[in-house]
Amino acid sequence: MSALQEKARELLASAAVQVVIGYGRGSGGAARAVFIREATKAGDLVFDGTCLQNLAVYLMKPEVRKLGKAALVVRPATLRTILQLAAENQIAENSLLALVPSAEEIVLLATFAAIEAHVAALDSDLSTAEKAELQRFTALGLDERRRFWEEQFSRCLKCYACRAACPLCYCTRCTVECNQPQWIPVPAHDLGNLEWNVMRAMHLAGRCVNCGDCSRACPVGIPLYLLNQKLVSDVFTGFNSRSGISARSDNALSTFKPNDPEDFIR
Amino acid sequence: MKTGFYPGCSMKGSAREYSESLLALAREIGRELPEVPDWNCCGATAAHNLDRDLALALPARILAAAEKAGMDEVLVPCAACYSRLKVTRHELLADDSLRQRISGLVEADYRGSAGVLNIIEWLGRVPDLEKLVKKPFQRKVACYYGCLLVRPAGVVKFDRPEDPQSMDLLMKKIGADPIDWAFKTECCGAGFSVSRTDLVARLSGQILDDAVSRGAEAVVVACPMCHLNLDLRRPNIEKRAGKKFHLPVIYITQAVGMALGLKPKQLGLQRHKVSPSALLAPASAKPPAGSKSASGDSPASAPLSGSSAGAPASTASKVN
Amino acid sequence: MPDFEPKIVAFVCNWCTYAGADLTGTSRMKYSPQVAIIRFPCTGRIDFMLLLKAFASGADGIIVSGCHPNDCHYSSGNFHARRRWIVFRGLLDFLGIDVRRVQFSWVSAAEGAKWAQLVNETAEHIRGLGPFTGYQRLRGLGVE
Amino acid sequence: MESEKRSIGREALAELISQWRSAGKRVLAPKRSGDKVDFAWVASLEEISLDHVQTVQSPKAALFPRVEELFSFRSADGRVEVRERDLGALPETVVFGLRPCDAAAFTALKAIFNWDSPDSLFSARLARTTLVAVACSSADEYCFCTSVGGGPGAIAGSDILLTDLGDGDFLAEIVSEKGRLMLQGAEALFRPGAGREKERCLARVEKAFDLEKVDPGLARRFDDDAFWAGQSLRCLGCGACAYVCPTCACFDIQDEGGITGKRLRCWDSCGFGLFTLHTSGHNPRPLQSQRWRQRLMHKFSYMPERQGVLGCVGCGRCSRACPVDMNILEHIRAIAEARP
Amino acid sequence: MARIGVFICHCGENISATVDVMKVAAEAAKIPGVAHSVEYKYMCSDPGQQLVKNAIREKGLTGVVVAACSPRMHEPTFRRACAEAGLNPFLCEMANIREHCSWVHEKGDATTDKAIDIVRTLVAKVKKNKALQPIKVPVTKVAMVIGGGIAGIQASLDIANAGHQVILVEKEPSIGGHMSQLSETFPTLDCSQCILTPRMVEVAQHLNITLFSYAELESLDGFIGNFKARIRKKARSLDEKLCTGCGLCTQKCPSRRIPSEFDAGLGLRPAIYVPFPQAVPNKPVIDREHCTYYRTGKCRLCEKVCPTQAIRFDQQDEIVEADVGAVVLATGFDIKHGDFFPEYGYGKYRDVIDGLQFERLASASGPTLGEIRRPSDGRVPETVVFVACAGSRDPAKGIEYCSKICCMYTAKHAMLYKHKVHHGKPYVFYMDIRAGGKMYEEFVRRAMEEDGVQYVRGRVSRIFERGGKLVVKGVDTLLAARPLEIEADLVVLATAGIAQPGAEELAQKLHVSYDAHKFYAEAHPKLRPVETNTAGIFLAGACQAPKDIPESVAQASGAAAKVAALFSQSELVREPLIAVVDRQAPPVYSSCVGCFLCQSACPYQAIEKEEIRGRDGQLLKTVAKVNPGLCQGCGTCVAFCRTKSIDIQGFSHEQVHAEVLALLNRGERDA
Repeated sequence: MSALQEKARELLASAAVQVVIGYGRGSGGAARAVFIREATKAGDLVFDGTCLQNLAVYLMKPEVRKLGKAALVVRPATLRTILQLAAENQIAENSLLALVPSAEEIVLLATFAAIEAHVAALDSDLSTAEKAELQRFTALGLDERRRFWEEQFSRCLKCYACRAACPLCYCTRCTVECNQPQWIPVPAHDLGNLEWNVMRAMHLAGRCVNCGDCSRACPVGIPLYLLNQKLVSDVFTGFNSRSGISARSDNALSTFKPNDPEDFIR
Repeated sequence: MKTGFYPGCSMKGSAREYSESLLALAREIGRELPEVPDWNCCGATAAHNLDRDLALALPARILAAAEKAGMDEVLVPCAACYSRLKVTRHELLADDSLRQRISGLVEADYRGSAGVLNIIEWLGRVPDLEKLVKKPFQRKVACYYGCLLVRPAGVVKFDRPEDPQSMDLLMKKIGADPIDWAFKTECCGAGFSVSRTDLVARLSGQILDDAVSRGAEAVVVACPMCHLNLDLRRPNIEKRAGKKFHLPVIYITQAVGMALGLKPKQLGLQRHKVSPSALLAPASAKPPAGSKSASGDSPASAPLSGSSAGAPASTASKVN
Repeated sequence: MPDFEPKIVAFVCNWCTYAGADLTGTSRMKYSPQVAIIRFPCTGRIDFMLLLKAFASGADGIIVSGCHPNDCHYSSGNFHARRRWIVFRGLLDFLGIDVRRVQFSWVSAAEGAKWAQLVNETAEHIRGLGPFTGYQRLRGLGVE
Repeated sequence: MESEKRSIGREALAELISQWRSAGKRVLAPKRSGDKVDFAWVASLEEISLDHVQTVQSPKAALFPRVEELFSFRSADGRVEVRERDLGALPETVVFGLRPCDAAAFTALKAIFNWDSPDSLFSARLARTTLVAVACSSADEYCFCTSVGGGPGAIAGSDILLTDLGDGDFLAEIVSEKGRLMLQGAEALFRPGAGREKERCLARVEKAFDLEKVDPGLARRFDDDAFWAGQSLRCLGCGACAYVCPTCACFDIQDEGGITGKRLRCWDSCGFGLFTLHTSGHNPRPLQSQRWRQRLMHKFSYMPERQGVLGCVGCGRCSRACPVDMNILEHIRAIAEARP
Repeated sequence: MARIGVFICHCGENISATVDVMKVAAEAAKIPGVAHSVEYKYMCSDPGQQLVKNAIREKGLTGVVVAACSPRMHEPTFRRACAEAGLNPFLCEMANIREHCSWVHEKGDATTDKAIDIVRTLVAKVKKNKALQPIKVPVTKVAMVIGGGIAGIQASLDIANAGHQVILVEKEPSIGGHMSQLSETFPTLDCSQCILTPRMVEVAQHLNITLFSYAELESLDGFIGNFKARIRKKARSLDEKLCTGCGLCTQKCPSRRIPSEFDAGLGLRPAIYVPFPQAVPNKPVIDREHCTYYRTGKCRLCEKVCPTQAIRFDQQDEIVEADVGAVVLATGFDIKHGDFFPEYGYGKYRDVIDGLQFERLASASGPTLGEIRRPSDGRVPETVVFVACAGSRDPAKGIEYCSKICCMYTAKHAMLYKHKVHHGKPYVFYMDIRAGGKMYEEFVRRAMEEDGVQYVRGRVSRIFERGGKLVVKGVDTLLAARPLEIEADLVVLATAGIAQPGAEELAQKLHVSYDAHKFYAEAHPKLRPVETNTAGIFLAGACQAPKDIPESVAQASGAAAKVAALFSQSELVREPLIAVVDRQAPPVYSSCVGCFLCQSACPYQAIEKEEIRGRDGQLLKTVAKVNPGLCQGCGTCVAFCRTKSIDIQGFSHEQVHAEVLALLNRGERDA
């Protein structure tokens, strides 16, 4: 019984939480989300390299919320997601506990302030590898980039797995489902796919915490993380603002500074 | 935090005692002051009247050398050098293209990382100076700041330009009693010392006259040029004023040095025109001869009710 | 492409640039008829998706203009707009869409001459870039 | 009746494909890019991948494309003029390298598109399409074709079924009339073949559950909400499973354009939250558990009942594509094995 | 199906000169939904407007597009015409084919085509227009005036005389402000008490004015016409109804040596005091900081001597709630104090005083009963130096503006000194004399010529005390910049006029913007000087910038006029071009997901949170709601909302989307 399972059993037994959302054995040798509601089942919890999904997405699902107070097994990106959701008034502080699984002993974060302190100690910036790939991509010529994305978006099915997997895409009626006026074409033709992907990236600007779940969820493997990481780095270099580090921060795009750069404006 | 030391021409020449007392003091309090390697003239007041590039290049070269030697800041005891280095750093940090051009002129990459420190700031940093005092310097002193130490206020940003208090505070720490007088930053005649000594005699005379009239036993300065006019030009002053001023003029480093028990020889006290020997004798209780204590602003009983003017609500005072 | 006449749509704010364009009219200054104006209460009201719709509907170039900073009738609409433009331009360029086809500017109610000059220069600039085939070609693709 | 057996070598196969291309036929076949293999329009055998277990998407796009124009229209002076699709102009298509389960899936699609009023566009495409399948030489834990009436070497649905004999040759079983027609066109490329060792070259796929028990299991579980909620708690309601599934055929109709425009048909999925939203705001299936139940009920209960054909061919694509690992095999087995 | 009328104007020949109006009318008729398309020479003329009205009635039009000049010119005209014909005015739009087309392009097909494009754009927009009703917001016809100085008094009286209720809130125990501290006032030298006290009494006795003295604004919520104010009545430790103002307590109070704020620190007052004899209300207040009872628990002498037992030691602050429709800010100014001028010895030498203190010396009710005497030794000063611009017009001291009134009151001070000390020698150090008001220049000229005030044009560099005298070192720039020293007995500094100490906190309570010096910001410096950017809040007096009494009174009457205009209608009518958040039937209630990122995008704090509860009271959703009173219709939130849940009437998503598609489609190209 690992430290994680022991802590889960203890939380469930003492009814401190009604459900522990963690990772369990899945098919194909990988882990998947699991919802433990009885203390005896705590043994199902695992934590290894295959536990990648950002479980904060389940905090936004009505069926999961109905289960009551949840303890969530978190990775750094999950914590940033919780803070961003808090900043957008979507989750209440007393509705969750964060279980940070580490080798020695489990860290339990019960308040947003504790989470903020924990996240502040981590590096929330893009990794050097991510920055390098972004740099390599932006160095390509304009036409080269256009052809790359046209080919990628031509394969998009508009199955919206990227939207479903993203914890910050919690809007019950997304702009895509708005038909008066029909902002984004419903069919998955090339123009519709381009407009959908531009809209998705823009609506995550200043909000995305770079957890990578959208790219993992895409059945046809479109590198969506490139779009989001581009905007994460633009928002940071342009406005020195980073999402997911405070439960009270304003969104970078709904605020401004009088001296924002405007060299491109005549 | 590595602090360098820029002596400049006067500390090696007419103000040798300022340098001796400074280095003695530094040794006493265990602070080493490495000189800026291969330092050159700071251009003083002459440079910026003749050629702006020259006025900026000279200090830039000094500061670049200091930065190359890994110094985080440079102590500049002489007020004129301090003013030139401070103005140069201010202007070059404000205009990057100018900084690059001047760096090119002096063939050294000047970054602007090293700060510029004056003697009062340096002394102010000595932790609990009071504890190091062996022989409290119990004298009534007139702290004289001169001009370049506090002006131009926008650039120098040191103490209050019109009514500075930092030297007074330091003097209180070593047991002295700084008088409240109005000539702290009045002009001493500065560069006219040679060409218009008559002006220096009048201006410096007024300063000394006010200090004496307020019972000062010594004038404390932090600038070689002030010292030169108030001390070396004393004969001209006294000839013009028609009376003697038995008022010695010493450097702040010498005053602090004496309080810390250093010997006069170490502080170069023998080099002054007006001998400071009176200060070496044990502090006599009676105020020195030749000066009546002015009414000053001690709150004598005033027929008029009301407290000190200006502040509406403050301590109560007698009403008629 | 000298003989190609570009189609350019201008999204402008009512209080400054629209009034500036009115002044261009009352001063009888001439500018290219290839630019037509759509009125918004403020640049803060201009949604980035409208720019996509314009390109999708065949526009070759877009002008987006409003009040100078601190002139905004609603005090901060243009500041918010500017920040969105910064992010949106970055994204378009990243996707290989030529951001030179979108000209942002501040034109006050008194700058009639600047509006005429802006329109003429933008029209000339877009004429140089030629029709926006890269985008319009997408319209038919992906339909069996 | 027994299908004719032939054998064909790799070079002959390449020649056969280039013959199709030069005859103006489109060829849809699996193509590898990066770590994923997916159907794409190919020009020659080299582009085709044969060493994969299964493609990401199914080949249904050949007959039921992602986006399809039904007709175009133009309105002028108050009248609207409609221009129908010229069905004759539809291209001849060969779907090559699909698996036996995919071939079987087209039978299910045919059943849906001809359920009450036959879909002329779908039927026209089907008439012009030939299915040249390749039997499975390898499988993974997601495959369960044998549990739903199929098999790694099943011939049902294919026009020609090739089996890689491992020695560079392929056994070719000519299954349908279209298969024979294609054979006549290229008789020289084929050599007589016995096909004795076909079983040896096929993958092993154990039977995972008893199909007969599934329908009653579903009926028993139908209103056990806790059961469905438990199963679907992980599901996020995206459309990936429906879009990669060879037998899912739900579609949406969209008119695009103003004065002139087109009516387009495009894929839709019952997994979407708003799939069943009424204009009144009422949604008969508001919960994800109900939508998940609908997916299983439709494939394993409603289709067999109404169209006489199972809605699932056990290809495992939905489980492989699911972002949260909703494994349909696991869930169906749980339903089949549940106590009565 | 829409039935839209299109009316193409020739505008004489301003349009028809370069645009083929016939073709435009013909092309417009072909647009689906257009039921009537005509052209006419002068659409804005009466016959032109009649064309529109008749077409609406005869053809039952559901929308009108007038293709003519800029909507900024005649949109109101045509919308009124439509309203008269029974069509909702917001179903009428203007297509600008003059300023934006015919005037700026050469004659030719391209120009006509562009005109057709513009008409098609606006027709597409009108199809999506909705009938809108003007927003009616109720107006509470009660005004709150904050600040009881001359500006606040004047504003209160004007509003009250216009027949409306006024609540006057004054921070000090009595109204009167700085003016009550003055001796005489320029340029007429009439005594401030004589012209001010009657107005103060008028305020106290006015039936429409409720005076809250010794009270401050605690908070203000709501919006124009519907403010909810909470006023903190500070405890006077006294029952105002019982107290007759006899003053016995103030005479008997033993602790009497407290510097009087009213006398600017020169005089003293007891712990229970009335600021000045003519105070309104003439009721004392206990200064709890200096009262022996509050410090030690003993004494209570005032309670014993009070004939009507009015003293209430246990009295607490009281919060009074009031609904008000408009607020006038008249909180006045202050002058710079403290060690602001160490080089002048201000705050160090007792005989270096500021202008307000000189006023108290010169005032008959002052500590010296009007005699000019030195605060240090009480002697009558032989030589007085007045220093103008002490802090004003001095960027190094951080105050670069001119305080406007000091030149005048310095001349007055010098004149008063000469009238009281005939042999006295007054000097005034000045840079430029600013005497721009009526009879102002003559007043200063009189001080110079008749009263022999010695004006020295130059700055004072330093003042220091020597031999019982104050040596003023300055320069006379008109006499070859000769430095000079004057040995003065008294120095009066005309220190800078600055904002009230609490100005910033008050501004934040009212969401009113202020400048770098904490003076309140007017809506427009030239055209809207008495309004602020916050609707319903007006400005009067020196709180907006230093100004003299005539200007403060004029501004007060201006602000009162604005309030009276606001209260003239029973309801506030506003253009309905504001944002609205989506609302739907249960169980969805709204597409808004309550992220509230729009709140920080709104410059007018017009977006509020609305809790949606089920019948059992359980909270279902918290969604955004726009306050129609505050929203000005900028649309910043609309373009920002991710779920398109908030839309703006008049420029809705459907309207602008239709415009973009219509402008570019020209019909023949498929989308």
